This record gives sequence, C-alpha cells and structure tokens, in this order.
Amino acid sequence: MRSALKWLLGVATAAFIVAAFTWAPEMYRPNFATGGSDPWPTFRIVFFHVPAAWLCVIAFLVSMIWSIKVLRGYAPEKDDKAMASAQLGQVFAILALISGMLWAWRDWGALWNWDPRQSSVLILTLIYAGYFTLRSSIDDPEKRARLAGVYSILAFITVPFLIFVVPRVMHTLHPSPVIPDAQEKGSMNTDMRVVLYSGVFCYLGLFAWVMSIRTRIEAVRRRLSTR
Amino acid sequence: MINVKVDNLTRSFGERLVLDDVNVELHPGDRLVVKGHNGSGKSTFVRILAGLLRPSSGTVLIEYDGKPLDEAERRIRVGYLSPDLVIYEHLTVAENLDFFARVRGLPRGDALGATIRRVGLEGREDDLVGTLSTGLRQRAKLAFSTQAEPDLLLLDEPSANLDGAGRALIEEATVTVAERGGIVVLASNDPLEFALGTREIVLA
Amino acid sequence: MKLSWLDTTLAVLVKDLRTEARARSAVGSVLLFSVVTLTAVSYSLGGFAIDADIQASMLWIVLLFAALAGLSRGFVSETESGTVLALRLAAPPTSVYLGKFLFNLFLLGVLDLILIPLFQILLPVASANWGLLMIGLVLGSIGLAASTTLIAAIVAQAGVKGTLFTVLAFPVLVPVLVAGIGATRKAFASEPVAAAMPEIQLLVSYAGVMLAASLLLFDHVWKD
Amino acid sequence: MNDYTVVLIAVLAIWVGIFAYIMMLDRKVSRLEKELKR
Repeated sequence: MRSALKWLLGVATAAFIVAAFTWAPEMYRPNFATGGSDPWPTFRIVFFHVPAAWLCVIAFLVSMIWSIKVLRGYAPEKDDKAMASAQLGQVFAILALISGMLWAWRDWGALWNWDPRQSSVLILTLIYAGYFTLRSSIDDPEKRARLAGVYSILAFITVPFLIFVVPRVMHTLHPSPVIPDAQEKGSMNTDMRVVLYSGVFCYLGLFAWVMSIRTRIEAVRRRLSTR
Repeated sequence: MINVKVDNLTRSFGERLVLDDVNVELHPGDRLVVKGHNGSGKSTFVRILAGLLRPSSGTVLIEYDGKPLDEAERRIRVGYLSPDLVIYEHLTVAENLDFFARVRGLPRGDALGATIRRVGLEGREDDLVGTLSTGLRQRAKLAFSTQAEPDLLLLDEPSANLDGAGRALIEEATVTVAERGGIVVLASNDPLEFALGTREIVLA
Repeated sequence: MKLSWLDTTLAVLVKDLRTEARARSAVGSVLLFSVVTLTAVSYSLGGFAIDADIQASMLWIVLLFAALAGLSRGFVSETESGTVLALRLAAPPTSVYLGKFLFNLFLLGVLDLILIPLFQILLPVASANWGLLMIGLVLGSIGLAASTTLIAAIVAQAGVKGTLFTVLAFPVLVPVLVAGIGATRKAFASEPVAAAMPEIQLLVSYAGVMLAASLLLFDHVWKD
Repeated sequence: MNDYTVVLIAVLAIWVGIFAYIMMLDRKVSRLEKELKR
C-alpha cells in the first residue's frame, strides 16, 4: 500500500504543477498609467513560493516538537527526526528564498525587495545555519541532541514574532512597494486558493516522505556502526 | 541516616565501556576505597555518585532517612572533591566560601571561620585563591567540599599535592563524616590512602 | 537553612560583579568593542547630515554587536576556568540563570551609559524624546539579556569558541533589533511615547516570552 | 495554454527527476533494512 501512496503523491504534484501553470485563473494587477489592469503571468510563481515558505515554518515546528520530546527523554530516533525535519526546513527555506528572489527580480528588477515575509524566511535560514553549526560542534550524541534541541525551541519562539509582529512594525520602516502587495493571499479568488492549498498538501507529502527516508537512513547507519 | 545502593551500574563514552556492571551497597559509617589503575573508571564512578554524570544503565540510589535525595538536598548532603574541581581564583578564600555558603543556603558569618580553621587556612582567608600554592588551594577545595558537613563525602584522589599536615586533614575529614553516621567514598591509587578505608572495591 | 531563590540569585550576581571588578574581562570587551565600532561608524557617516532613521539603526547595530562581544563572558569564563563544576554542585540552576541574566543586564546598562553620550558627541541628534529612547533601550536590553544569557550557556556547554555565540544569537534577536530601531527612530523624531506603542508591545512581549522560555529550558542546558 | 509552456515542461521534468531520485533512495534504504534484518 505504501508505494501506492508515493505514486499518488508523484501524480498529484505533477497535476498541481500543470494546474498552477494552466488551470489557475490569470492574476491581474492595476496599471497606474492606463487606469485598467493588465495580466500578471509571473504571479503564478506564488503557487510554488508560498507553500515553500509555509513548509519552512512547518518543518521547523516539527523539529521543535521532536526537540521537546528529546528533552523529555533522550532517544537517538527522536533526535534523528528533529535533525531531519530541520534539514528539510532548511531546504524549503532556500526554495522559498530562490522563488521569492526570482519573482522580485522579474517584477521589480531587484533581487531583494525587503518584503517582511521574505526577510523572515531569511532569518529562519540563519537560525537553521546556527542550529547545524551548533550540532556539528558537539560530539557526544546525547549532549548534541539536548543543546541543539534547546536552541531550536528558543529560536522557534521568535518565529511568531518574525511572521506576525515584525512585518507590522517593519512596514513603518519601509514604504511598501508601489504595486499593492498582491502577494497577500486575501486578494486571490477561490480557484487560486484551491491550487495554492493543493500545492501545500503536495509539499507536505513530499516532506513526510523524505523525512521518513532520512530517519530510516540514520537508523540503518546506527545499526551498522554498532554491529 | 544516609544509604547508597548501586545496582548494575554501567557507563560508556561513545564506544568505550568505562564502568561494567558495578554493584555495591553502602551503609552509615562505611568508608569505601575505590581502587583501579588509571582509566579504570574510578573518577567516573565518583562523578556519577555526585550526580554530575548520568549512568548509561543501572541505578544509583542515595537515600536519606528512606527518602531519595532531591536536587536541593544533594547540594548540601553530598560533598565532592576532585582534581578537576576549581574554585574562583579572583576571589579570596573567605569570599569563595561565603558565596558557596550563600548559594547553598548555609549559615554564614562565624560558621565560615570554623570551616577555615578546620582546613588550617587561618590567616590566609583574605588571600586570593589564585595566589595560593597548590597544596593550600587543595585545602581550600576541601573546605568547599566539607563546608555543609555532608553525609556522603566523595573524594577523588584527595591527597594530590598535599603535605603530611594536609593528608592528616583528609584523614580527619574522613573520620569525622564516618563517625557522624555518614559515608565516605575515596577513589585513589595512593597506598597511604588505602588505610583510610573500611571496605574496598577494585574496578577492572 | 534559608534558601530563598532571591538570595541565591543575588549571590551569583554579586560573585560575578566582584570577579568582573577584578578581572574586567566582560566589561572590557564590551566597552572596547562599542568604542571601536562607533568610531568606525561615525568616521564613515560623520561628514554627511544623516536623518533620524539611519542614526537609530546605527545606534542599535553598534549596541547589538557590542553586546554580542561581551554577553557570553558570563558563562564562558566559568567553563573555561572549570569553576562550572563547583557552581553546578552548589547552586540551584534557576539562580545561576537569573544571576547571570542580571549580570548581563548590568553589562548592557554600562554599555548604554557609555554609548549614548558618545553617540551624541560623534553623531549628534538635534532633539529627541529622551524618555521614549530610555524605554526602548531598557526594554530592548531586557529582551537582549534574556535570550543571550541562555544562548551563552548553550555555547559554554558546547565548549566551543569564537563566533558561534554571535551566529546563534543574532537571528533570535532580530525582533528586538527591529522594534528597538522602530522605537528609537520615533524617539529621535520626538514623537510621543504613545506613537511607539507597537514597538513597545513587541519589546515587552518578547522579553517576557524569552525570559519564561529561558527559565524553563535552562535546566536542560545546565545539567548533563 | 499560455506561452509559458516551456517553463511548464521544464518544471515538470525537474519534478519527475526529483521523484525518481527519491523513489530510488527509498528502494535502496528498504533493501538495506532487509539485509540488516537477516
């Protein structure tokens, strides 16, 4: 049964990609010169950008949850899961950054437009970098799991500040981009949102699948080293 | 009264098995000498008793009047002295002991005088620990370990750097704790210290 | 046996202050770093008339990195010298964290007292709502001290040198940096305190949440 | 179909590649696990 699920994920993601490019309705943005609005094809990248940003946070949440379990009672498997989800979180963060920059470059000619959500993903990437640097500097497995776990919990607590509070404060620091921030999901109609959420589900499926492989690899590696 | 029960204690660091299935029971008045060549796990055993290290498997039960010691009690009822124990070099002997008494919630003031006299550091209490000779520093550390008149005294090679008078202090501390119904565990390779023990175990 | 946590916390603080008075390792590095950074900044900006926004950002960047230069001393000096063993044997963990937290707060206080006048000399601000500036600095310092104290403990336990402390601390401190700059910007623009309410709320909630989390997490860092 | 078909094909190709790679990893780990069980 398991492999059927994997093939389903494969097909579903392919369908999502096609839908994002074709089925999802065209997005328009106001054209100040003509007063009307013209099509905005590059907007479709949102279907790949936003789910990646979501997964980056979800993966960090999963890593924090496993870190709490590690602190409750150490077990190598728990630490593997905390590390694996953090690694995947880093991958999704980079994916979100790249797609964000690609979009910003296409639309505003600048690779970085200091959109508050975009910079919170950057901060998350820094946190992940710190997390892995800390892990690599401790040898004893139990101590590494414990200290890295504490850091991931402390760091995750700042995520709500980064996502909800800092953007509000940060807006006052930078005038928002000239074009009304169409990235706000609120301005998307239901069809678009269907595609977006299916994107999130596909990413979630991918996350769960790769994470299980990652943790099984760690388990095999541990059994090999102790045979 | 205090009792110590160690069952199937093992401890390994990564692949290296340091303590392999150690079993011992200690009762009030016991003075246990832990023998074994370097690297046989003597220090690890004492550190686990002091609560500084968790066993890999097996249990270590330290009970006072039938109740297992909690964190706060362990800070007062257990005294620990080892070569890697260090006290504050930028503080004087008196300042060190005053600080440790305060964080342990012990009486301060003249009680400190008694501790200082017990380890023969009268007249040196206002010297910075950093300026003391290794022998006098070892005495200051002994003061730290016995300040709370512990029921369980854990000594890891206590006579290192000590002269005759210093060794006498170790013996006196050991006897005092045992006579009070406490337990002493002394890890050592020094034959002179073997005589202090009433029981012994040898770690392979 | 009187074991009030306040007394044990103050014992740790007094001990650190006394050691610091003699060794001067933490205060030294913080002050030196701030003077050096500020001079560099003012050299690069001194000539131009810069507006309040830039000055607010400059102040907080110098403050943050000067703080990061010294705030790990509290724990690292204990592990380097080996006194961490005696401290673990004798002191309750919560008092160790709170004592070190207050010590870091003291360090930040000294840093502010030196930095703000120096800043006013090198990069003068015409007029400002000094009250709002003070609120921003005090609340920011509490948040800064809360999380850096726990991260310093992690770094000290990891037994690792160099910049790892800054790498770990910076991303966690971004909310304080953003809110601090926001509040200071409004202070330099002489706006009333009420105008900086969003920033103040962020600073207060951040400090509260981080202090609570650090207190809960510290035991796991402190005990092997 | 809008004129972004080239990009669509490219993204689909990338996804097929990723999917195949992960499936291969999955199979390899399962084989290793069976071997270890023996």
